[in-house]
Amino acid sequence: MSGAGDAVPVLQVRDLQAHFRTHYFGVNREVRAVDGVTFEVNRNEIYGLAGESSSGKTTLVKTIAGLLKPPLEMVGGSARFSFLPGWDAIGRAPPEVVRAIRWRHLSYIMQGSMNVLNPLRRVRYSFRDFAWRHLGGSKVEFDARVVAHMERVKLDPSVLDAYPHELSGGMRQRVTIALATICKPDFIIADEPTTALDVVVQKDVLGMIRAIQCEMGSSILFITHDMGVHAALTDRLGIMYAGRLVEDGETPEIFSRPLHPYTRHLIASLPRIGDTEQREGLDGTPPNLAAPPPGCRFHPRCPLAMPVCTTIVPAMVETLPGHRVACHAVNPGMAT
Amino acid sequence: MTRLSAWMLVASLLIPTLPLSPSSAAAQGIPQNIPRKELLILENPEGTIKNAGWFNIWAINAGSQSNGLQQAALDTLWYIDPEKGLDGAWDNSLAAEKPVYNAEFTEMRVKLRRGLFWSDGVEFSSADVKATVDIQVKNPNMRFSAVLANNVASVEAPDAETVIFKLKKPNSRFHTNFTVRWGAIWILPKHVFDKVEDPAKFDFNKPVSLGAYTLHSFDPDGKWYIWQLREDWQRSSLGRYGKPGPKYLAYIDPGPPDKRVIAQLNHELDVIHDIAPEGMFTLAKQDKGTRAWFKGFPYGHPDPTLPAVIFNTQNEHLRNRDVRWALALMIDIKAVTMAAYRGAATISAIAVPPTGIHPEAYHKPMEAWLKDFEIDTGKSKVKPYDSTVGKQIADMLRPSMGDQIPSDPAVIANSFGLGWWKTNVAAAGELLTRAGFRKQGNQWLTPDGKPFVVRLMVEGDLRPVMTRAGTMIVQQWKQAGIDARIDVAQGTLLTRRAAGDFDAFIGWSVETWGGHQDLSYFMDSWHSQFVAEPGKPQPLRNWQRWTHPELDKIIEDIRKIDFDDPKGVELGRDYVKLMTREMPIIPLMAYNVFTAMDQTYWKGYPTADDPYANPVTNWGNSRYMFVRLKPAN
Amino acid sequence: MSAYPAYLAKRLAQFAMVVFIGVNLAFVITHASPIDPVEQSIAVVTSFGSTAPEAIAAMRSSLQELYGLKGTLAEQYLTFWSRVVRGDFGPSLSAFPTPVSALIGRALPWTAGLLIVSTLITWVLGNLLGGLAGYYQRSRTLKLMGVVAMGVHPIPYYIVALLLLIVFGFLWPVLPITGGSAMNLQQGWNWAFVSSVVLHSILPALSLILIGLGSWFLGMRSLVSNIVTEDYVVYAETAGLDSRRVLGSYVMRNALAPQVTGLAMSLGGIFNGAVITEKVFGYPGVGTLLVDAVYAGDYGLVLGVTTVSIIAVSVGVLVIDLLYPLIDPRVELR
Amino acid sequence: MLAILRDLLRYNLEFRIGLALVAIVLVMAGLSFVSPYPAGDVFVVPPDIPPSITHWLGTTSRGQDVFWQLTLAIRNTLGFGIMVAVLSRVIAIVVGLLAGYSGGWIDRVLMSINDTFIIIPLFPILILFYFVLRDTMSTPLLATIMACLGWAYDARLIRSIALSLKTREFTQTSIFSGMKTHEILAREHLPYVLPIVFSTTMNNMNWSIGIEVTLAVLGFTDINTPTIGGMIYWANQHTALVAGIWWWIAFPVALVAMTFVGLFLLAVSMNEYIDPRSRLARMGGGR
Repeated sequence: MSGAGDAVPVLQVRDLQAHFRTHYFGVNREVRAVDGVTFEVNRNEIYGLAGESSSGKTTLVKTIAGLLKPPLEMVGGSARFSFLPGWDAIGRAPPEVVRAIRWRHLSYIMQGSMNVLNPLRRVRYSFRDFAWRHLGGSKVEFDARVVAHMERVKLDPSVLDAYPHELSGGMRQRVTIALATICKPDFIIADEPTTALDVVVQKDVLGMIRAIQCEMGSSILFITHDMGVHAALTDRLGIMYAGRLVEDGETPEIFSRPLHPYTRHLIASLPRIGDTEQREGLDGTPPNLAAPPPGCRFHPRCPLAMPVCTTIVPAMVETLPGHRVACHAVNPGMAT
Repeated sequence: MTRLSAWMLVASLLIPTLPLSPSSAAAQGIPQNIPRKELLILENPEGTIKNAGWFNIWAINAGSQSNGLQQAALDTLWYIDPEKGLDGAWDNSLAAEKPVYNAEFTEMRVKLRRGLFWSDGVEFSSADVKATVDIQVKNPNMRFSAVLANNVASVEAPDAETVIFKLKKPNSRFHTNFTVRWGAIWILPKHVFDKVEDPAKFDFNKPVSLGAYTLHSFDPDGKWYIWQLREDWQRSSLGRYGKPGPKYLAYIDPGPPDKRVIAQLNHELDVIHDIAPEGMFTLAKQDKGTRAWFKGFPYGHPDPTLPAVIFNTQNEHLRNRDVRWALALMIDIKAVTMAAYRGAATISAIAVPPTGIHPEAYHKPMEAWLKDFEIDTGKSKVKPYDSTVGKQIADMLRPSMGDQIPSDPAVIANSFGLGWWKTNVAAAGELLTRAGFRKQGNQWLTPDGKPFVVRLMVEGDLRPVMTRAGTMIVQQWKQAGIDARIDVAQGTLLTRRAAGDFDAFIGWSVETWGGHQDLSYFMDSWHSQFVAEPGKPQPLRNWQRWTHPELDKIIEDIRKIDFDDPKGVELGRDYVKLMTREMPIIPLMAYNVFTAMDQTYWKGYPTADDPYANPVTNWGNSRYMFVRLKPAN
Repeated sequence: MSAYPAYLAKRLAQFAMVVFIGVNLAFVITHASPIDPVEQSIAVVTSFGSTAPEAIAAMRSSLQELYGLKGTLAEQYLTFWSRVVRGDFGPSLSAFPTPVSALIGRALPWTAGLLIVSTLITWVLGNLLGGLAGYYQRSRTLKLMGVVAMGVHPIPYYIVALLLLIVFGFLWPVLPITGGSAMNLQQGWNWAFVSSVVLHSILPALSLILIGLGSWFLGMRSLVSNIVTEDYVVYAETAGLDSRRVLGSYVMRNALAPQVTGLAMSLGGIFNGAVITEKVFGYPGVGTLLVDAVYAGDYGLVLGVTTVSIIAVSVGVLVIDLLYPLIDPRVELR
Repeated sequence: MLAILRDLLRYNLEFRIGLALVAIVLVMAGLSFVSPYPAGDVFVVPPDIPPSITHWLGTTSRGQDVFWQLTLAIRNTLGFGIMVAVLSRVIAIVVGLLAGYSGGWIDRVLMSINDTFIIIPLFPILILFYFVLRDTMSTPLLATIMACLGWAYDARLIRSIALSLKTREFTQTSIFSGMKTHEILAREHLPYVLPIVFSTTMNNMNWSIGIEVTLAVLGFTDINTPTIGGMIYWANQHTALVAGIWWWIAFPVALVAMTFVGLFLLAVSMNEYIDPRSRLARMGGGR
């Protein structure tokens, strides 16, 4: 199952930086939403990205997918896809090249999926808009293909003629998954696809994502703040804090041997059956990215904080095979 | 995107101008499909006619009259021109000669012309005249029913060319009902109306014409009417004077004054009925082809009509002569003529228009009497008349208008008038005090202690010049301590005037023939027998609702003498003296109408140099213009 | 779609409400009037001569009935309604004896034509340009148009019409400045007449368009700049849809729904503008009719035009409301 | 509120332009108090003089100085606009808060009436009023009538704010603490509503001034009181345009256009500041 051994990763992210730049009411603001992130996603694997809200997960995947709009800007680094040779980021490739790739090779299941379908467009037309140009064929052939695909995600074809507001939340989410997978893309970015769903539906949808991924051999970059979901679904896992990746590795490895204090906190806060004692909380709030704390950004909240943490940014170091972490306490003396 | 936006911008700019390109070169404002050289375009001062397809002029309040109907298509027994006329002011039109009364003025015998035909080929005869009377007497809701029913006992047509009117009571002026000044009782086609069940509800569309023209086409929305010269124009009464010049006449609604000026500058409107003085000055300056009645200042044609401040003499305070005189003495007429006409007016202190032959008959002979005229205010005796006011106006204008202003006293008297009342606020105060008013601060209070309010009603932009005169007078009254207000009534002026719903208004109740010294035209209706009670509608003309035993006597005396009897002038002067003493209206000036005539396509318009007719387009007389007009090239 | 009947009922109720309040307003205003329309009318008629007392008495009685001034207030009220329902406002006094309804019937097509065409052009053009401006926020041309729209939009109809009149009638006289068509043309579906009508309607339409354009432009621009941040738009962009398709089917299409509601809401205001514009350009529509009726003191005509225009505008709103589900299927959300 | 104004002044170009325009207009209006000529009088100066040193904006054909006439006209016109705005604001706030807060059938009835007033073409109704009232139609009366007709848009806006306020916690607290409805509305909700009221005031003034100008030009108002519309009315009476007295029309039109654009820009910029959605959009979408 694990694709760690494949020669070429589908996605290689190197030192990626993306900033909000605003100029409003005379004040210049620069928010370093993504600040030097490096990781890889391999073929046929689900890479999970975890972290609190506003930790920059969404900005990161938007940057990777080349979806930034002013005032968000990609400032530095690269994010290479194997299916887009010759360009170090989608955002830097010419529009016609990008258009050819989107949905064919790279699709997206978005955060807040409830609202991603045009409320004034029947589902059928969304499929046509999104996929027809890639799949080709006559309208009848295409429609037949859509119907077949709908059945795969356990949706009645009549849904095609419905408006989004006539569907339940779970059905809508399934429609978006069907939409994202109909072209059998190489890479799917799934940003909190199950967050708004209730637990039973969530489980159902997660199972479906896994099944389709297996069937198509795609890679998925899966984002959620829910560590439970990561544990159940992902192959490898990256932990983000305040715009930086602080740890990544194979999911079971992370869960069994979390190295970064923040990761430990995230895992520790997972409820477990038979819990009796009160979980220990984390003081403070995530930092303001317009004026982040110097050094390790986690230090104001870190139980292990040392003087060095307040001045020097810790480097991401492969501490164990396939398991990287950025922490002075774990890797003394390593700085970027 | 830049390309797209540029394209959008160009498109958005082009879309509105798209239909412009094919026809922008063509003239917009003239009737299509008619050679301009054969067409005379005149203003219909009634504007847009709401019930355009109604031509039954004998029904009450119906349709347009100044759309060419009464100028080009209708005819009646006689015409009196306000000016000299083609062949004298008096013109026998359908009648072959002047009316012949019996000695008691209870019977009028009319001899008609023969060989005149309606446009549908039926010959005009005495039966038509008889039908005109009979039908209207029978249908009391028709326009001239009341006057005919009051006067006519019976009408007989012993033969095709004779009509005999038997009158209910002596009336030496009965023929004036069939004599066109502005309009008159028009003769209707018996053979058409005989077939009509209810003549008051008949639209007479398309009209059968007795004039030289017949209806060619008209706008159902009422903006234009086009008349075409009859093939058999010789069989109309106008035929006596030769072939009319224009083959087509268009009576159009050219819009408000500035649009009229623009239209004439574009040579799309040959005759403007009337514009504000400023518009006239502009035309004179910018269009070499434009000609007005006078070649230069003051341009306008003086209608035989007397704009005045007309009091409602049934008003509690205004019934008092002293109050009316006080208000008159507060007026500075020089400022009023400046405000109204920019000085281009002919003032008149007496209640007769200073136009036509009237100055010779009334103004000049009465000058001596006016100079001696005295008012006793109770505290002092004043001689209010200032015979130099006309000259003062000319002197006042000379610095700015230069040579246009005459310096010959005789010419000044003709164009600016003679004298007027000297402003005398002190005497006015004494008169008001005698009437029981008192002054508190600068505010006059009525005898019952309330501020003395006088609302002066004007028509607004329907008659700009009168509105301007009214505003000036209100300002002067205000400065003298009267709580005066201007009251813009627009079109409701007519109804409010009739209903007596006003304190005072600017308008006229004195209208004369101009070309004839007789005053009965307006004065007959001033008899106390016609005055309505307060709140009830007042019949025509005595809008001031004023009665006086002396006036009734004058009127009754006039009824007993012949139209041309020189004694009429004597009675007229008695009337002037009475009016001056009583001041039920404050006479202001002649109604100068700025009729602008464009000579680009037509020449031969009536002017002060060749005063054969009144050029004003809504008068029935202006038909005489058609036979004198010749193509300019 | 199951919500449609409920929606329909709601809209019809609103329509009835508008007509009810409007007609009541007309009734109350005219009955609170210090002038007596009957005496005013009689004055008009008799000022031309006829003073036969029996005739006046008969006329007074029939006019009282005509104006619903007979009987108790309740009876008058019912009479008034029955006249409104029959569309019978009696004869016009200034165009006696033509019925008011005939005059309105003649003027209404002019106004309706001018209004419908210019409103459609305004709405489509304003929304198109505003949509583009909201979507392509960096375009200088569109930014400039925004500034122009902001400058022109708040100026009242009269001023804009007057300026157009000065420019195209006086400084650069290329367009007809008065009337509805050239003179001496047969009214009908022939090229000469129709093209003349179009030509004559340019200036009145242009003044309506210039002002209206601004509000649709600004409205659409702000709607679109909000909609582009909506998930479904971002998602469609993410999917690599052609930007024209995104703009058309996702952004503009979705911004249309509130703009259609806006159109319904602003019909009354647009009608106000038409009244003024018609008067300035001497256009033979109900606006000119109304103002002329006031000048002429024609009671029945003023009342008739007011009532009919209230009903006509409400019908326009109702039509838009009934078409609205075609644009937005989520009627129950409204 | 002052801080908002300061921020707007410092950072918002539209607000600055709007404020400058309105300031010019206000200064003009203020100057009317020191006018050397009596306000309503005609022929106090030589007529038809083009703009010059002695008469900055020329004189009219009625012998009035255009500049001083204009100061009074704009004062009366603004005064009229403010009168209508204040009166209609009172109605709009009462109706809006009441409907939003009460909900249920009160809300439905009020909003139904409200929508009616939005839909009904008001101009013919105003003309009907003029027609029956004629010269008894004074400026305050006209202002009152227009206020009674022109509150609907804003009442709807205020209602939507009140609706959202109603669900907030502090409202519930107030209810539990035993405050009466009118107290809650006046003390708790009004402060939230006031900023939006302020910005709609500008638009309402534009609307009422526009109608006043139009009515005046048609001769449907008291022509004794000099207003912008009244000036144009008199200029039309003297065919000023074709007579070349362009300054008689151009300056009133320019000044009233300045007023409109100024008030509109103020409204737009205030609105933008108040509306969190557009503010957010400027700050960067929030995501």
